[in-house]
Amino acid sequence: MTKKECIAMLLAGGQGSRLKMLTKNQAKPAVPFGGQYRIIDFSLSNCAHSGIDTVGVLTQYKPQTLNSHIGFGDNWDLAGLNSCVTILSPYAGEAGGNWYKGTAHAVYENLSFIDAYESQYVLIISGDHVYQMDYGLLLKYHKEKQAEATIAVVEVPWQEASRFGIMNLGKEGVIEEFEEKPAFPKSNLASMGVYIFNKNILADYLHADVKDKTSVNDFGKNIIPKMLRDGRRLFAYPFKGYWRDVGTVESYWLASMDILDEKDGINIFDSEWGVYSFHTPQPPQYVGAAAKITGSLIAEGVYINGEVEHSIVFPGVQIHQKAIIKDSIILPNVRINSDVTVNKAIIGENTWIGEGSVIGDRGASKSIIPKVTLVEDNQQLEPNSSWNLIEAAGV
Amino acid sequence: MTKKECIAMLLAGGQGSRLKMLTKNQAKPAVPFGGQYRIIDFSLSNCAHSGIDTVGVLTQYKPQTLNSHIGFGDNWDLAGLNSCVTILSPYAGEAGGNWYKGTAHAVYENLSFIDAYESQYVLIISGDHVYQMDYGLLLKYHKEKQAEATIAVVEVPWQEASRFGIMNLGKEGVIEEFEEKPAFPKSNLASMGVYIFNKNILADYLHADVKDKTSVNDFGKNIIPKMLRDGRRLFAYPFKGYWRDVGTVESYWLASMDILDEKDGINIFDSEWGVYSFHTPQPPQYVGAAAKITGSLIAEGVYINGEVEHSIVFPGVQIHQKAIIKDSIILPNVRINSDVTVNKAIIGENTWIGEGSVIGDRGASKSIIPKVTLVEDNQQLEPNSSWNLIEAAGV
Amino acid sequence: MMLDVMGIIHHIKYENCLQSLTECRSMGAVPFGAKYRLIDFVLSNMVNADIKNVGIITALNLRSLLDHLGNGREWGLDKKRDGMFILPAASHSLRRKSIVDLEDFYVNIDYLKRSKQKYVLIAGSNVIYKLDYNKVLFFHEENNSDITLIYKKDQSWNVGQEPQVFLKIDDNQRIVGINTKCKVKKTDNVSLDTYLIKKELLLEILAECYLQKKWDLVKHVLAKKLKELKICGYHHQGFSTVINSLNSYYNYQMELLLPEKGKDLFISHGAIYTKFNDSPPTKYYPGSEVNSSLVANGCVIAGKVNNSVISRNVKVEREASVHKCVIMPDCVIGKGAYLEGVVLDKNVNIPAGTVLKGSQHVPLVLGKGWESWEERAVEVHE
Amino acid sequence: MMLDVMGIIHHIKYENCLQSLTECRSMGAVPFGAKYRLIDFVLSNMVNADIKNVGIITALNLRSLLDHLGNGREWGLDKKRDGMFILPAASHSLRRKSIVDLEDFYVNIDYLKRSKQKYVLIAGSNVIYKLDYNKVLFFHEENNSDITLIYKKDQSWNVGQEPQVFLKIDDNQRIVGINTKCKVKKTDNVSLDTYLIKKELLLEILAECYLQKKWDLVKHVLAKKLKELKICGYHHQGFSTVINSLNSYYNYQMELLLPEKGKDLFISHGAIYTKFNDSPPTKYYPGSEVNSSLVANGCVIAGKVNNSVISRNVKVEREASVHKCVIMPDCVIGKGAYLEGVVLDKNVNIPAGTVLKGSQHVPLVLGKGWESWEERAVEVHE
Repeated sequence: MTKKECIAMLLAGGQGSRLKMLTKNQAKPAVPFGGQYRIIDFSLSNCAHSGIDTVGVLTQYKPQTLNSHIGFGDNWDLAGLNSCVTILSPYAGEAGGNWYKGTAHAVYENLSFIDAYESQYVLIISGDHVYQMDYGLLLKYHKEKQAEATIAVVEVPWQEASRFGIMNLGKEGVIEEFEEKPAFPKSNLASMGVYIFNKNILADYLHADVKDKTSVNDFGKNIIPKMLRDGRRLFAYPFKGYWRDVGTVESYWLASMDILDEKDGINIFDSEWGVYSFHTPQPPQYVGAAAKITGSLIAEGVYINGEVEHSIVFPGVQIHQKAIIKDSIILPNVRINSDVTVNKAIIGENTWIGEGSVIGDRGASKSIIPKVTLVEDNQQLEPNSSWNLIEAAGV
Repeated sequence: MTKKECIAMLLAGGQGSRLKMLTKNQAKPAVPFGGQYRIIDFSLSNCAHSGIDTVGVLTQYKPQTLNSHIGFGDNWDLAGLNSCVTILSPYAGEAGGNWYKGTAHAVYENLSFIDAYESQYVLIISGDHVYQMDYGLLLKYHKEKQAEATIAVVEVPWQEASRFGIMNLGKEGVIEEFEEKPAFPKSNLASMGVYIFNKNILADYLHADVKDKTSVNDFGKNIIPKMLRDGRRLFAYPFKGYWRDVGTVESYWLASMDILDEKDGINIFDSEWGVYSFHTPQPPQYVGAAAKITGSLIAEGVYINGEVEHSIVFPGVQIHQKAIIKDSIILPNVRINSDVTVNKAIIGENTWIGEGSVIGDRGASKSIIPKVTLVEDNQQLEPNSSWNLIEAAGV
Repeated sequence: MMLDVMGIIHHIKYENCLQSLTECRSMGAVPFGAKYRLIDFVLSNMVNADIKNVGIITALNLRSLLDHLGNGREWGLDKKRDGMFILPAASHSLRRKSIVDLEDFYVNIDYLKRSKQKYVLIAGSNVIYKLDYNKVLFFHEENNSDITLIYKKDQSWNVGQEPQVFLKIDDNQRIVGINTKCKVKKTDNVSLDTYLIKKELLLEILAECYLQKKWDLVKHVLAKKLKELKICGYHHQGFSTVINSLNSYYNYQMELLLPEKGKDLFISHGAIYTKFNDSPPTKYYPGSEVNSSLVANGCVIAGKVNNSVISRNVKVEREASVHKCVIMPDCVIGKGAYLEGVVLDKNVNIPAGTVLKGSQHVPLVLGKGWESWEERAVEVHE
Repeated sequence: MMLDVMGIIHHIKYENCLQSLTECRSMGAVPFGAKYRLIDFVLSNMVNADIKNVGIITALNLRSLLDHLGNGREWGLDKKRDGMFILPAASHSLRRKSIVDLEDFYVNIDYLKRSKQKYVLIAGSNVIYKLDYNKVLFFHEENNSDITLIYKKDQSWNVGQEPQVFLKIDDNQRIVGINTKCKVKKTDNVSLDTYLIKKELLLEILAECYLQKKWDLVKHVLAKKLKELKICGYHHQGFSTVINSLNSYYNYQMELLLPEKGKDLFISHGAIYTKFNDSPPTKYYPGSEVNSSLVANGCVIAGKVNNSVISRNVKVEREASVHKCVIMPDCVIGKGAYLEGVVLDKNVNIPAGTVLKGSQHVPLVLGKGWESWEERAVEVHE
């Protein structure tokens, strides 16, 4: 193995059950996002652009889609002479095998992988966040501060701060306190779940953590608090860009709309920081004589002859005449027949919607808390069906 | 997924503990063999030459070496537009995950993989056998016989028949009886652990097998006997070539010597049926002024200035002046210093043997049952060490 | 399963027929259909028929073609046994206007001999159709044919257009006449420049050509051996053409804007493979109006587009209007510009307010890159 | 980390200097060192120094080179950003004997401009050494050099040998004289045809060359600008050479048979990457005698081999004897044949009992394939 200064461990093992039916057949990082990507593409592309070319992807829950999507990372320029993406799923040794109990335990089980690269620093990232970030700057900051661990933080709105892990800082970015979901937050700097550790210190803490029977083996809940208690040099790196954890159906819909609206500078059209992915071959999109498309993101392999407004349409979708799609996300290979109305909804892969159906509220409710209707993958909706958020498994 | 008539499921999950130290760090199919291969290369190359281009590899025990060796099967010409090798390790679903309990259970857990290709036939093979076989002929035979399952069999010497699973045949190759390691074998046709099943029947039996609490979920011990009891159409396909299960240190050594001697037609020089593999870049071998090499198989990246007789030498090995190697197998990156004698031994990867050491019997014992000395991976043998089969963990 | 057929994509010798579009690229590398290159169609047909061994004859200006093809991975042809082979042409001269130049085959005779397949399927890099070659092989064997040509019935033929090969075919699908002169007839059997032949026979023909130093497959071999050999025609009914003039290049893309024709070429009978690209989905801004158009990924459209073929990463700014155009990758149509009947080569930047119009059947072609545009600006402004 | 350097492997114009070995292949594709092609050495040095963007200028006869390079995967250069680029030469003429023809760079000026790296490392495809270019970059920056040339001290130079470039260097490593004429002097500084230069400066030089229509980097630029620019020499001490004659091709391979020289080239400072090959390990039969030789995979040796370089899949039959030879892939040396001082091109089959001897310093070269051998049989038999 060639020696690497810093390698990344990408956590992609979770089910993400709050995304409901979107994770029925695949792990959360594999959920389609942004018109032609999967959520994990953002983290992998960040690695590629940051010069982190060796990535271990920790998988456990229904990893098949992820495995075939990622491969060796060729499509992210991460496969080379001395670099590649390696899928690290649970394995058996002489004494049997262990399922990953938590994020920290997953990394613990693969310490030998990290050792093989003799890397001094380990970057821990997650496969279910949407952001464009240069980890190289984070590493530079970590080295400048001579930190033992550095946690990337981002400002969140004060009224939402109590939903996050909040960092309270001392001078020069030193972390003094970490509060998980505080009722009365003292700061609005939330942990992004992006960490750099000095490798030796990380290994020590992971070994200790596995022996601690009370631990749930989680970076945020166990490792970081323990390091703080021990008075380790922990620093917060302030990230200024767009960052979202798309953990729920609502936040998935909101983040999708943010991509569409290029909110806060998140931009898949950035020529220097493009998002890489793996696609199957698709013909060009065909926009029919009766089509009307405005304010939308439309992938290849799409046939549109209806009306699409402020929506995201994935490959292989057909939208027929007089159908009206608004504020919605149409996942791959959906067929929307004529005279269908879809409003503020997410339509799952391969679903077929019979003509005249109405999905979501008929009226465009402009309430602050969005009410999103979710239709599962692989459904057949009879013509003239009606399906709104109330039936949609109580979102 | 493109439809496939027949896909292969390659069993590569076992530890192979009878191979002792050779499987300390990797599964048995990943053990180096034949000068530059790993054992699994034979099965994968058979698939490539037989036109079976879609292979699921079932791994569980220390799969890291296998994973990076196999990749998507590019090096076996098995990765293409609609084909690839897929590593299938245990995974978790909503209700947690299951380790593979036996060969049949491993396939059961991946029935959805088989379903995705809508294949009519499933070829079950093992990653730890050495043979060159056209599975296409087996499939043809299976179809001609309108069998529900076909088992490839090979003649073994009568005196060894009671070590194998023995097939007793009726007319035209119908299997009437299957006896696992019979004390008094009625035939010398041994099962090669190579099966073709009609997919639907296989699925039925796997579902039933998982519900049977008394089953150890093994093809040979449970599935085949059950099918015979049920009167299914089971046929034996007689394979005429060389076949070995390299399950023990002795059989590993013997099969290696067979490759060297091109015994019974096994031939890695066959231009139509070459063995594919994955290699790291190596310089050409350098044969020094004092070298004497006869009757041996020498890989690239080897430096030899000693005497090598009837032995197999893997990449990166150095054999210095006046060292004498006979009837031995030297695994990758071993350094044998000057004046060392190695006789009928297997030297594990990265081992360093100090000058003047003696490995194995000094005299060349020509007994029928070979006594093979095994030196582990990653050892440092002091100069003038003596190491023979008695110390070698009681082979 | 066409494992017993190898493919040869031949290099046409009248590349200059696409004028500036082939000035700095091979015919096969000319963009077509919003996201493809011409060669993608024949190559995809071959791999969709499970042909595993494809030789591609190349001449000068092959950089963009080689860039595009890479090691054949996108077509599943990056193989140890067989795969994709880039073959040299016998000569780089464009003067000889052979329809299929067998001298190119002769210089690659070792490759032909070494290949294990029984049949050779020969097609030009500029042939556009979707066709299951298995059916052609079946036809070939059913008819005991020595050589099978694929043809279409063409009703749109006009005198004075590009050169074509016309076939006279009897009721048994045997070709009884070959004509390479333009004709007045409205409906005719037009060769689609695709030939299936046993390799052994091809090698015999090559030996004969070598002796006679006459190398044109159509004129010197087929036309002269109609009696000696059984040469049959396979009628292809789907959308199909040979791109050999600016006219055909433009008009056949306009035809593809009819949904059923586009579907026939792009979707039926297997995917068309092309070089992998990472462009994001196409963005439609509020106020955009797009109709009856093919659009590739990575475009940003704020203006009006209709009846046009829009390649990757094209920007159509506000109040710009694109009508009956073929726009190649990376072009920018500035605010308020009006384009009608225009073919824009890659990377052309149209300044705001520009008005450009081609005539009804002859598109206006603007060359590659900003500099070319600058040079030509005076000529093309109205 | 040389991420700020791009590589250009240039195409030498006197390819015919290797006679029949370069008749049907580019210089870079000539087999060397039992399992490599000449271009592998420079290319591996570049990727070992983490150069991610390499342009390779090619001319005619590039099929075997393209086959060898594929999409650059074996060198880690199959990338979306940067990677390996096959560049056309300005002209295919072999008449102009430029040492580095900058016109080839000029026709690829868009690629140069588009590339993001600050420095350009230029090297010939026929340069053989193992060298950490990071050290050259460090030297270049330490010395505030405008252009750095890599050179060796050569003591084995003989008048009348192949053309070389000699450098006169002052105590500060600044080059103060360049001479391209043969000299009698025994020890001299010989250019290793490798140049490091800032891209901006290279672009300025190209603009100047374009105006003057003089394109030779060494003669028209370096030799004339020794005062105007700071041109320094970096002394490389390891095994190194420029292969530009049959003599050097043969003798440098013989030199590699000294274990310390082979180790320097093949093992020190990173691996040499080459096309992946599936040959089995080499088989030594009982009775074989092999000494002081480099042997690739896939050989079957039953006879006697010494002081030779044996490429892949070579068969040396019983009682055959190979002495001081360079044998390229897929040759067969028949039973009882005796070869001394011979270079066998690929795929030559030597019949049993044949005796072939080259003279002391001029090897006997037999061309590619059995047919060539048949034709030449009369000439070479003694």
